[in-house]
Amino acid sequence: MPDAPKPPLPILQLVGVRKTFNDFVAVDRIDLDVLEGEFLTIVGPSGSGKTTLLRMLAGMDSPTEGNITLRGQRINDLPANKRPTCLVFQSLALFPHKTVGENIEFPLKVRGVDAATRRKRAKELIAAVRLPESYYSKSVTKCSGGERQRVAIARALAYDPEVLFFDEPLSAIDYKLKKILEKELKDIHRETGKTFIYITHSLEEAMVMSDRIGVMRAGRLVQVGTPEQIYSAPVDRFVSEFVGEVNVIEVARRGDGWTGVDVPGAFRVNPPAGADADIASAFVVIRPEFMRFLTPGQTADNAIQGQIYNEYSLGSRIQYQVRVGEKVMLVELSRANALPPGAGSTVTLGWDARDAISVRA
Amino acid sequence: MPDAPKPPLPILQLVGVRKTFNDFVAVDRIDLDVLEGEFLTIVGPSGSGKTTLLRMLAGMDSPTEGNITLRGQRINDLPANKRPTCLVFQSLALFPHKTVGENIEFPLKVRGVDAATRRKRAKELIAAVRLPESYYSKSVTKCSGGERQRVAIARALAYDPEVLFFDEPLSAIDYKLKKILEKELKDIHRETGKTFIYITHSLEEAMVMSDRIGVMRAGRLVQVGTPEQIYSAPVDRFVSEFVGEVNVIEVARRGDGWTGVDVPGAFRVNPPAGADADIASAFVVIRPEFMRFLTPGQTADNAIQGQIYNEYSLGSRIQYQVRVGEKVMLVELSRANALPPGAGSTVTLGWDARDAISVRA
Amino acid sequence: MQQEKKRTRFFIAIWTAIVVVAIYLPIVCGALASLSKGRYFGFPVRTFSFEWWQRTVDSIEIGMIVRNSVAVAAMVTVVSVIVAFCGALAFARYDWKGRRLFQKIVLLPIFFPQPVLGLALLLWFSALGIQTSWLTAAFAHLVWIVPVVTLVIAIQVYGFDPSLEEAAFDLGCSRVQVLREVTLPLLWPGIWSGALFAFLLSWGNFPLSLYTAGADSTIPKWLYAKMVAGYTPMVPALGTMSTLGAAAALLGAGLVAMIIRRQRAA
Amino acid sequence: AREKELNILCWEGYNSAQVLDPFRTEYGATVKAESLTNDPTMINRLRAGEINIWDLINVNNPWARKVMFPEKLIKPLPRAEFEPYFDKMLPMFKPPYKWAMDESGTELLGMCQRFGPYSFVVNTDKISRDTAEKTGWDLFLDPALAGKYGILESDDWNVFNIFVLAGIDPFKVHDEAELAKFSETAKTVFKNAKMIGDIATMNQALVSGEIDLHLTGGTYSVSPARADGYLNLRGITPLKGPLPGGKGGIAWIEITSTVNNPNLSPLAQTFLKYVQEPEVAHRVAFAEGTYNPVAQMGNPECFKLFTKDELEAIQWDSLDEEMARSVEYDIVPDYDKALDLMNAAKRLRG
Amino acid sequence: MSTATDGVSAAPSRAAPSWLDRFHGFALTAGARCALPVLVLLGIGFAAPLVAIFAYSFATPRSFDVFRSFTLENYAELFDPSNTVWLSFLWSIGFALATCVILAVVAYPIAYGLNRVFGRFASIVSILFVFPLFVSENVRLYGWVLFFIKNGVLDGTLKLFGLSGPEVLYQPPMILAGMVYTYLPFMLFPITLGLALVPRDCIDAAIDLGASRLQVWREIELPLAMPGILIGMLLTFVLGIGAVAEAKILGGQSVIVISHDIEIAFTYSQNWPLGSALAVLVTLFIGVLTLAVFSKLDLDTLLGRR
Ligand SMILES: Nc1ncnc2c1ncn2[C@@H]1O[C@H](COP(=O)(O)OP(=O)(O)OP(=O)(O)O)[C@@H](O)[C@H]1O
Ligand SMILES: Nc1ncnc2c1ncn2[C@@H]1O[C@H](COP(=O)(O)OP(=O)(O)OP(=O)(O)O)[C@@H](O)[C@H]1O
Ligand SMILES: NCCCCNCCCN
Ligand SMILES: [Mg+2]
Ligand SMILES: [Mg+2]
Repeated sequence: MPDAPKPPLPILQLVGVRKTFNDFVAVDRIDLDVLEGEFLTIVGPSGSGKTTLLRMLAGMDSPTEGNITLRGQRINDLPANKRPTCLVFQSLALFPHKTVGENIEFPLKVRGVDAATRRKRAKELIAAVRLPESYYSKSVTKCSGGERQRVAIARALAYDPEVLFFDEPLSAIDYKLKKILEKELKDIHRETGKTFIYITHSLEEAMVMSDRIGVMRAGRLVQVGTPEQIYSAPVDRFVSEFVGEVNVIEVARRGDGWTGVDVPGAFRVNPPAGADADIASAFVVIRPEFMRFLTPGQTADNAIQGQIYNEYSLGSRIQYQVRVGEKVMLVELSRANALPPGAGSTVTLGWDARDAISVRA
Repeated sequence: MPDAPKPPLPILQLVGVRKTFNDFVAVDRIDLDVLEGEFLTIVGPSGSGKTTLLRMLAGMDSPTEGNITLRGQRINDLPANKRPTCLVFQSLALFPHKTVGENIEFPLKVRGVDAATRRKRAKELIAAVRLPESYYSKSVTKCSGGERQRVAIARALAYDPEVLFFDEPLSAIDYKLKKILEKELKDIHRETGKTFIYITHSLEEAMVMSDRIGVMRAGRLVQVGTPEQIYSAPVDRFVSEFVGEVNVIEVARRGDGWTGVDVPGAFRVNPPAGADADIASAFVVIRPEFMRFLTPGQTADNAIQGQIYNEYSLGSRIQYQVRVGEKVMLVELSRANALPPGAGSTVTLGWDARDAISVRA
Repeated sequence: MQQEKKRTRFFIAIWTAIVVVAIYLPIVCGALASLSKGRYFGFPVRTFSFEWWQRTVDSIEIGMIVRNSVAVAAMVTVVSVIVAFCGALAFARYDWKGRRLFQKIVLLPIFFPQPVLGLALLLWFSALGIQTSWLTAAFAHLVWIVPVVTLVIAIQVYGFDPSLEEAAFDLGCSRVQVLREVTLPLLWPGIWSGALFAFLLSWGNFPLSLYTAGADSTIPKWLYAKMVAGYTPMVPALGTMSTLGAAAALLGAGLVAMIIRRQRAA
Repeated sequence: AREKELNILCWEGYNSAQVLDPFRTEYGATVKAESLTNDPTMINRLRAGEINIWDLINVNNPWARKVMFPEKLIKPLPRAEFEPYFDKMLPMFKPPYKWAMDESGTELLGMCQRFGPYSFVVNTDKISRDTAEKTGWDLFLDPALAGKYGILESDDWNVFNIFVLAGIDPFKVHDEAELAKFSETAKTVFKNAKMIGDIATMNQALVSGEIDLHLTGGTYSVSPARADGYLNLRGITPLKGPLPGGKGGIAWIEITSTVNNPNLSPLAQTFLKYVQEPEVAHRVAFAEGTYNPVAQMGNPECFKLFTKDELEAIQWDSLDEEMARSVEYDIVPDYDKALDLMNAAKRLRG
Repeated sequence: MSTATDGVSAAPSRAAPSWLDRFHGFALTAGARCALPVLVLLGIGFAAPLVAIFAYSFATPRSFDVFRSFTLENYAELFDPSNTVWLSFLWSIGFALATCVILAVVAYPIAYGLNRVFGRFASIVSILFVFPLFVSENVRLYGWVLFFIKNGVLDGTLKLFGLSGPEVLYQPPMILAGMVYTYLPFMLFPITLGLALVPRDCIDAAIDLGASRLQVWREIELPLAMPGILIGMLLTFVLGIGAVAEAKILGGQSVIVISHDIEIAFTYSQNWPLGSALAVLVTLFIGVLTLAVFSKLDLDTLLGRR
């Protein structure tokens, strides 16, 4: 099949990579293939080891165990300045004593490129990241957050690395600008065709930009997949909760069916994919947008009684908090389907088994 | 009509409040009535004067001009420690050398309340903000971000103010925790019945919590209204754009109809509310979720040709970036209505005049 | 509130002004004595004269001790800046095992009475059979100036973002290039103020020089010797000159810093 | 390699520009001089190892002969070369001069230059010279003068003076009772002193009127003030006292010796000759700080360089009689004990 | 593909040490290496002399037999009940204590001003306070004598008005004043640093929560600035213990302080071993105190975040 599209080769391969600080395990036996040209995002809560992982990939730390290979070459101990990779720091790490131009030219300067060539390349890159040409001689300390962001990316591109790493570069930027920069970054990825590995703890960022997302938790990579997979088929409760606000109920097998553990009732549940047939309990994850209020006469696979106790507008959608026993469940409706005002009233919540995801307990 | 519900009285009234630092106008002639018991949120970009406004209300700065009255009493120069108001700082400003209990008891201690009463009250408040009782003697420096948050609120409540101010208290907290705390704050508001004035630059936060939202820009309060009003009837382009990602096109009157200025075509536009009949140009704001792709045969009030050039998953929704001439327009569809894969294809975008908002140019 | 605040500010400003005046009062008195013709001071000064200044300037002896002072201070400056630069990195930049302990050890000499330190050094030199001279005095100065300069530079280092070094390294720099392109330029202000402190503290030091300079004299040591026996108004004259010299150095450094900042800003 | 170097450990004066600068110019030499204000410290520094540093040491009379030479801290001078200088000195220095020779009387240990009586200084406007000389040391025990006198900081010399004040000869071994008396006297004298300080402080205080008299000074300490016109201030030698022969004063004579430096500078002897020159001797007499009579005033060449004012400053008029009323300074055998007692007494001041 | 990787090496592999290993070795101990020059300097310039003085304190009195004789005589003499050296100790401690207390009061408002009042003039004001550090203290103290002495600047001026100056020189209070004067910068800068550590927000929050100015000061400002105040107190106390010039120049030796006693031992008394024993006692006293205070401080927070 000479014409079938070849699967892209892994450019970076991690096998059993582990990093400990004294006794503390920061990164725990990670296996991962990073494909040539992909945009891979690593998400995970604070302290889950994302930065530590990236620093090993960039060459600023060595793994305690395991191997990192770049195109098949073991690079565990290759120092950062010898790797064809470049990291954009969360702090950006722009050199405050240099101008925008000098910052961008920096990697060329240390490589001994002559001034004219450097200047030419810097101007190209300034244009590429959509900064005005006049910024060439502006001090970086006088640039705004978004501009600094772009300078940092231009500088990384000037190094012309094969892989670019980003450590939460947008976390300090305000919402609106963040949206713009996210899209620009994606464009730059597309235009340069380089491999991007991006860290964030914002799932929204990850969803918008990535080809694949890896979810980390306590040093482990718990799931890697396309945004779609992560969203629709989380492997466990942690991933499902991390991916957004969700309703999770615990169910236990009772004969043929399932009973709620933390809410009363019997439920129709599709058992977790790939689980043993005789699994005894599971978490059922239902996204708020798949929940609905049942009016008398309407039916759903599952129904449960509750009391609306709060109602929020989320722009085009409206979110309801519904108290079911001790638990609070979320229902998200589009503005068009909004309930008439009357919070506090008793309602019936319903959802279909196919809209729920069940994961191992 | 003795039984008709009385409109709540303004507890705080601002008339022409202005604050300058040397020549710089930080807050510019603000008029505002804050109603008893409401949850008012002030949003606005960085540097728009939100903090300055709050500091004047809390008594940490005096206005340069104008009057602030509390229940009809002029309080311009009443110092902070004499006002029945309390501010929760962005930094939280917990006293690092005191325990959780001592922090919460602080306002009681300075008021000379005896130790036993203080302790009792502190424990009640610790319970109210859902911290374990054992935290009473824990050092605040050992608390996590979310816990510290709660301690700060409990401390403010211990002061038993009539009005509570919050200056971006959640901005430094990660997404998931933020969601939880937002809701808790709203609960506390409901339970205590106090007046809350809340500052943020996250619109989502504002939408979720507020009874009313005020939007600030460059020291001025450009719009005050319910979340619904701000969302559906922004007074200008700034507010509309601040409220989320939107499509804005500029149109100019041509005889009876309107023509696009930055995109080609003639459009059906409802003129801005309350505008002169002979207004010559306007901005039309269309939210991405009100845009749709028209298949051959489908119609809409307005239609325009473009090329899909990017596609993002936003969880339950999918966002498309469509290039129309120089402009990029956004279309947001629910996952169920998603287009079949095939980005890059030429599409027709459509929207109805009633779904668009027009604002003065 | 405003009223009370203003009163506090006023009190603080006045208090500070009083203390500043008190600080400079004796220095001015010294200058007055150096300008009076009479050997014994009386106020109001009966006759002013530059005679003592003239004699001070002309003296070979004083030329020698000024040269000694400059030599000691220059040497102390150079060595202490280099040593303290490294020390400051260990103090504030790197996270290493012994750091906490190191920080405390570095501070100890600052918290030590200098006359006792000077004597201890004298005993030590004599036990080693080392002849004391301006070189040993410079060494003695180093013992307490290096910690001070370490502290001065460390404060700058605390504000230094280590990710800048990592970024440079990541962008292909060698260790040396990182130092030259990033670390040094960013720490210059701290290094300069460290150098200034080193020079001036050495310039004004008496207790260490007294015990460790041997046959060589420095300005403060000479001043003391003459004050104790052999007082003439050359003592306050040289004292005033030395003070003016220090002020000029400080002012010069300030000007240079300002010009550099202006140029940067431009 | 020390042809151009010379290091001098000395009392104040030799380290002054007037004396050293011409020498530096003439010989192109680097001369370092450190001045100290007491003999034991200087000697102690040689003992501690500084014998390698210094070329010349200038201390008061008994030390060369009784301590430094026996301890091999100094080396003798070539007698033939240096003895002729003594011939030109004032009569009391006629060779072989006791303090310049070793105990056996064979080796010449140093050269003489400055000398003078010292006891105390008074402001004759407040206490007449006559009263002072007659009352003598008892002035300091007079309750009326408590708080009106200072004490020159010069601990070893204070020891002698306090012995004398207590009516005891300092330069002998003392018994318990004498030491007890010494201690009592020290306590009283220190307690009642207005202040203790250096020469400049004493003179400034006398000039200003802070004090009327001070202990442990003499011509040498008061001469700068006299040179400045304050002729009312005067070093006093009491007419009588407990010193051998009923004398009331003590005199000092400085001896400058070459240090037993293994690498002695050849300039050491050159310098010793240099300061004998009439011009230089005159300059030494009026070197910065204290003004003193010098042995070279015996040479008319030298004497004629002294002006009337200068002679007045050094109390030349009464020098002979004052020297006659004084015994020569010597080592106190139980100095250590006495010093401890005195220091303890000093501590009780506060 | 994965077999290829397996082939490279199994589990924790330490391949041939290369330049990179050395780099990482360097990174691991970079701190220690940087500390080395300072430590060597302090080793031979600080620790060793202290050892020397310690050794001397066991030498035969009035001898130079260091490392060659061992005796406790020097200490025995110091602790002899008839020895009044404890008086000097007491004076020194008393002066040092008083100095640090007075200085705390004098310096606090200025430090406060530097942080909160002087704004952009703060750096100029601080330079005014640093500068005297560069002038030999003898010279400055002597200036005070010229100011206070009879017919001096003060007395001379008052005489013009028919008054006369107060008699303050050569008395213990003047010594104290001189120490306060000399050590002001050593109190001022640590307190300034300490006050800079007090977050503005905490003060505002306390006021907002109803605290009066006094309450704010007692409950918030003072405890939070304590590390700086503590360092300042320690520094001035320790320097005060070592002070001698003030007692000599301004005090006219109306009091003998401990450093003066040490000096006497090394000069007039010709008793290095005894002086060393005294110095050892002072060193121990100061060392214990300093280490005790240091153990309560976190220098990173004190110096780091300003
Ligand atoms: N040099 C180090 N020494 C000791 N522990 C470390 C070190 N670096 C990181 N850690 C620990 O390793 C864990 C993972 O840290 P890491 O910085 O990789 O987290 P992260 O996922 O990047 O978190 P964040 O989102 O907050 O940046 C943390 O618990 C951290 O405290
Ligand atoms: N004390 C001050 N002196 C001078 N200018 C000030 C002062 N305080 C605030 N400003 C200026 O006033 C403007 C408004 O500041 P403010 O802190 O109120 O903004 P903000 O809306 O709270 O911004 P952010 O969202 O970043 O907190 C800013 O430009 C700020 O620089
Ligand atoms: N107080 C002791 C006097 C000793 C004087 N000897 C020094 C001579 C000064 N020229
Ligand atoms: Mg991280
Ligand atoms: Mg703000």
